[in-house]
Amino acid sequence: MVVGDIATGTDVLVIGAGPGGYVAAIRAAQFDLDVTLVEKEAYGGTCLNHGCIPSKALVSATDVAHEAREAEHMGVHADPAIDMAGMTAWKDEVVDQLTTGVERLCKGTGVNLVEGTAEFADENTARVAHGGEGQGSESIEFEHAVVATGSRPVELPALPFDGERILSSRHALALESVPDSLLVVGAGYIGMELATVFAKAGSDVTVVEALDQALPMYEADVTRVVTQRAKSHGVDFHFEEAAADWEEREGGVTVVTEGEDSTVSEHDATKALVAVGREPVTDTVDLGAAGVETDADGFVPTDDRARTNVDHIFAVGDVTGEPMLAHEGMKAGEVAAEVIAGKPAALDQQAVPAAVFTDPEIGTVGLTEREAEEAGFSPVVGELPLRASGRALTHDDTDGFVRIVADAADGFVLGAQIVSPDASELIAEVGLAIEMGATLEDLVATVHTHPTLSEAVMEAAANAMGQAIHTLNR
Amino acid sequence: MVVGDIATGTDVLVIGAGPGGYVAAIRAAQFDLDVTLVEKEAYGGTCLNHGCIPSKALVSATDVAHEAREAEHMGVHADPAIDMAGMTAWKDEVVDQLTTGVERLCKGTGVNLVEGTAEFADENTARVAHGGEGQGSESIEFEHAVVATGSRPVELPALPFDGERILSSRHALALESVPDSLLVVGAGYIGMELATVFAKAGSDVTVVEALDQALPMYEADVTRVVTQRAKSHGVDFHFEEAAADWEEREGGVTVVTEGEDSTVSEHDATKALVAVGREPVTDTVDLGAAGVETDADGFVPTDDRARTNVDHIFAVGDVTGEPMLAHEGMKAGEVAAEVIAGKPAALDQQAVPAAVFTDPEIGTVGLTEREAEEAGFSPVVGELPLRASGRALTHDDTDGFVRIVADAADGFVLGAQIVSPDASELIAEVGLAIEMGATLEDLVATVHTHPTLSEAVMEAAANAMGQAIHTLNR
Amino acid sequence: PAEDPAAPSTNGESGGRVFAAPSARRLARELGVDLAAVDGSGPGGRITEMDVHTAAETDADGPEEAE
Ligand SMILES: Cc1cc2nc3c(=O)[nH]c(=O)nc-3n(C[C@H](O)[C@H](O)[C@H](O)COP(=O)(O)OP(=O)(O)OC[C@H]3O[C@@H](n4cnc5c(N)ncnc54)[C@H](O)[C@@H]3O)c2cc1C
Ligand SMILES: Cc1cc2nc3c(=O)[nH]c(=O)nc-3n(C[C@H](O)[C@H](O)[C@H](O)COP(=O)(O)OP(=O)(O)OC[C@H]3O[C@@H](n4cnc5c(N)ncnc54)[C@H](O)[C@@H]3O)c2cc1C
Repeated sequence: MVVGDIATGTDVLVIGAGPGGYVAAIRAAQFDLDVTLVEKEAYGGTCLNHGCIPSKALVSATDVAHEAREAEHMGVHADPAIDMAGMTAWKDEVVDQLTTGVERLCKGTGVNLVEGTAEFADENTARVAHGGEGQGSESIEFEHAVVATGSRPVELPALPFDGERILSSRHALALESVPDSLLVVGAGYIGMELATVFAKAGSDVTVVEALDQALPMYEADVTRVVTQRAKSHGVDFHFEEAAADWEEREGGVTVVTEGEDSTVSEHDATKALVAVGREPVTDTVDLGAAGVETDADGFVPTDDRARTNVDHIFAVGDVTGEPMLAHEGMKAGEVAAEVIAGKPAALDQQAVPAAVFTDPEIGTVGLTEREAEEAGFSPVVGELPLRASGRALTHDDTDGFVRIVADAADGFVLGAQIVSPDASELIAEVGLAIEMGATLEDLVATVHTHPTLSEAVMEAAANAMGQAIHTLNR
Repeated sequence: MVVGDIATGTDVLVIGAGPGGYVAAIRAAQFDLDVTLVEKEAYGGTCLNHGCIPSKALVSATDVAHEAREAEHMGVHADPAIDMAGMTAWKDEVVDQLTTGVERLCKGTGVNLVEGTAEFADENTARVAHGGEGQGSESIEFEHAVVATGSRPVELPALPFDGERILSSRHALALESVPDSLLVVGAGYIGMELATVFAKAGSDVTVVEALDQALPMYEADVTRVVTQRAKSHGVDFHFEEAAADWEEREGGVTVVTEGEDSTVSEHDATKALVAVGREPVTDTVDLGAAGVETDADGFVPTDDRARTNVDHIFAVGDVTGEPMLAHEGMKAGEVAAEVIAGKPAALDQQAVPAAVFTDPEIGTVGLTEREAEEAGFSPVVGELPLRASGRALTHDDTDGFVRIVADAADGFVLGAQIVSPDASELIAEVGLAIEMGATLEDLVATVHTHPTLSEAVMEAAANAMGQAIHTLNR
Repeated sequence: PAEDPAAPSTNGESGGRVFAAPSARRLARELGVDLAAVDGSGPGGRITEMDVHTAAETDADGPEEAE
């Protein structure tokens, strides 16, 4: 047991072992830098422990049950039952394998792992308080630091998380039984993914959203498909209602919402999940001591080298603001490490894809038609409705479309909006097309395997050129 | 009812309405050419009626049942039963929707559809015999013709198809009940896909293959994953055995095979499926009358404009030989139409992807490491094992890998071999990379959505550069 | 071997591989430019559409000087 203070030195101090932090640490260690990674809670951060991975595990598992339940017309008769404790245990195993893997990868690359909370003391020193009583603390002098402290769920003052009745996404991902009914406050991607999971698991799910549609950051025809499908799974939507209060009642909660003109509604449910956004975690790390500035919302502004206002201190991931996505954090982590190692790296990517793992999935990258216009392009758009895809028909899943946005003048691919099974995978090809400066013609000339959903990407591009085969061209 | 002979003229006569033919016809009609498409049996050809589509429908439907059956450890308890008649009826509906769609697309683009068998009379005339007695025939004069007559299963003289005991893939795709046991002769992709389907549907499946591995056109580590998985579904393999004879027995068949040193074995099964290859269909069309030559195996050789030896007669699809894949036929159909319309089109693609819809899927494009060496490159290879993919873990499906082959000198991406769920979709991105002349660095710099399987493509490329994050670099 | 579905369909006009996007390859056919004789200005010598245009103009100016 170590009591008292030890002082050590390191080339690169990384604070937080989420996707942003562990990637920065591993990449920096690949350059033979001496790297110290401090994590106060669990390797893998939010993403592996309470975010991307557990949510996708539950999406997959409830999908298996749901698809079997709905397959009578395909000649499959099943009456699946869900044992939530079993599902959660399996999900925990998946998480364990990945977090153990991250730890092993860090060690294998030579990253020094330190468990504890790191707080800046000054521009070149941090103090790490080890967890638990009497565990002591140590002082680390660093040449460079990477702040990767992530984000946490926003709490509504009127509905504070208690983990019992009022849940955050983290609580919802750890339930041991399926609540009879679930009220989801907020129809962003986290709310919608979890609404889908619990509806498929058998909860009566109600979603209340202050704005007038689900997933308001997406175009109306994109969210329409997902909203309709959610309704067909029994999800009940109440738009333009904001959660204002709650009270406990026999076996559950009543949540009070306020709508336009102060109309008040009440919603009863076994539990309520509040998923109204995420805020940066900076209170753990004393940025001020190192002179690192934050913006009005508390995020840490960075330049295209992932640098904060202090030259040798970098910040990556959710703590730097939107898009708060794991892959954005990982890319920034890579760039920070490479810049520290003196490489000519920069966050110069043209487009960061985003996916929502609802039913069907949404995958987007680059510009929408509107955004392309606003950016001064004169966009041309092509679409393939999924009902024209042979593969979608054989998947028994034909709601949705692939849309490609391109520059009318040169044909350069500018963006895509995909609503389909595996949209999160399909979007990868368009991401590469955008980064490569590919044209519609390039997408069309590339032979795509039959029968696949990826053919729809090719055909949407062909449609934009007026030469699609499997849909009439406008 | 039309009796006797009518003579009509057309700019483009397309013979056969499979993927090669209907695409050629629609694309030609888009150039305002007068197009006549003759089909003797069913719009959509082998692919839509007896190939790609029905097989993928059964793959999907049996997967739903299989996944639910194996999901106890994920907290899903189901005991699915398969009603093969129901499954076949659903599959037929899928086929109907697509073939009706093809007919509608042809009509919508202005293609003249003619039902009947077209036979060349001379270099500029074909005679179409309409099906059914007294339906008469017509004579069509053409400026250009496209031969798209496709292929049919090879019949073993010792095991002729009877549709009852000895089945072709076409018969197997139309079964109304699950055979208690099924002997599959030939472990090519059609044999392996159907072996998987019937094993998941509950048959005792045995596969005999003359060569020493399943899917012998693939590298050993690729087929190993699929063969192991098939074994775990109960499929029994006998390699280096060639089917030599059969006899009927009470409720089934006994198939006799010959191995090395003429060892003879007997395999009992309810039915036997023979899937040992496909041969060109040219006996329906009298190529000789038009002066079109075939090669020693009966295929029609074509140049990179899809032209036969006769300048104004083109051939596309399976009738032109390997790769006998629908998407190759469609691309050739497009090129034929564009060349006829005077466009600068050519079959100049660098790579044609191929997929096998087994469990897990195989997706390949471009060169293997070996082929790259043989082509004079000095290849570098990168891999990500699927067990390092978070998305694969959440899919509960971690057998397999993504491998990228690139040129060590310039980093150009040359090929990929993917064994994973949805490998058929993932391969699309690498296909685009190869066509674009993208480098490893381009793949790595493209941000890929987390968590997806497509991240494994990026990481395999990074591994080839020695900078993967989620696997140790060699 | 012959029935390998994964085998590439190689470019008809030359044995060695030319690295250029499909759009650049189509343009080369349209302008009658032989890609094998074009120096690419992209990464690793990748041929861009601009390179094809330049080659076509140089050809028109005096093919024997084209290199
Ligand atoms: C339910 C849910 C689902 C999601 N699904 C997806 C998805 O599918 N795809 C996607 O791209 N994104 C998804 N996200 C978002 C994703 O989780 C985040 O974008 C990602 O985790 C951000 O990574 P990060 O490294 O910036 O921070 P985090 O993952 O939040 O990690 C920060 C780490 O820093 C540690 N830490 C904080 N302060 C200190 C300190 N002072 N000292 C030491 N350690 C400290 C924390 O304990 C934590 O482990 C999801 C989020 C949620 C909540
Ligand atoms: C079980 C199975 C699964 C398969 N799965 C896949 C897959 O997943 N992906 C893939 O890419 N490929 C797959 N294939 C191969 C694919 O089906 C063929 O590559 C494709 O159908 C070839 O298209 P085609 O147009 O050349 O010929 P076909 O599809 O065979 O069509 C030829 C048409 O011509 C008609 N015809 C013939 N002679 C005449 C005549 N004289 N007059 C009028 N009409 C005539 C025939 O009736 C037929 O409709 C599969 C094949 C099988 C058997």
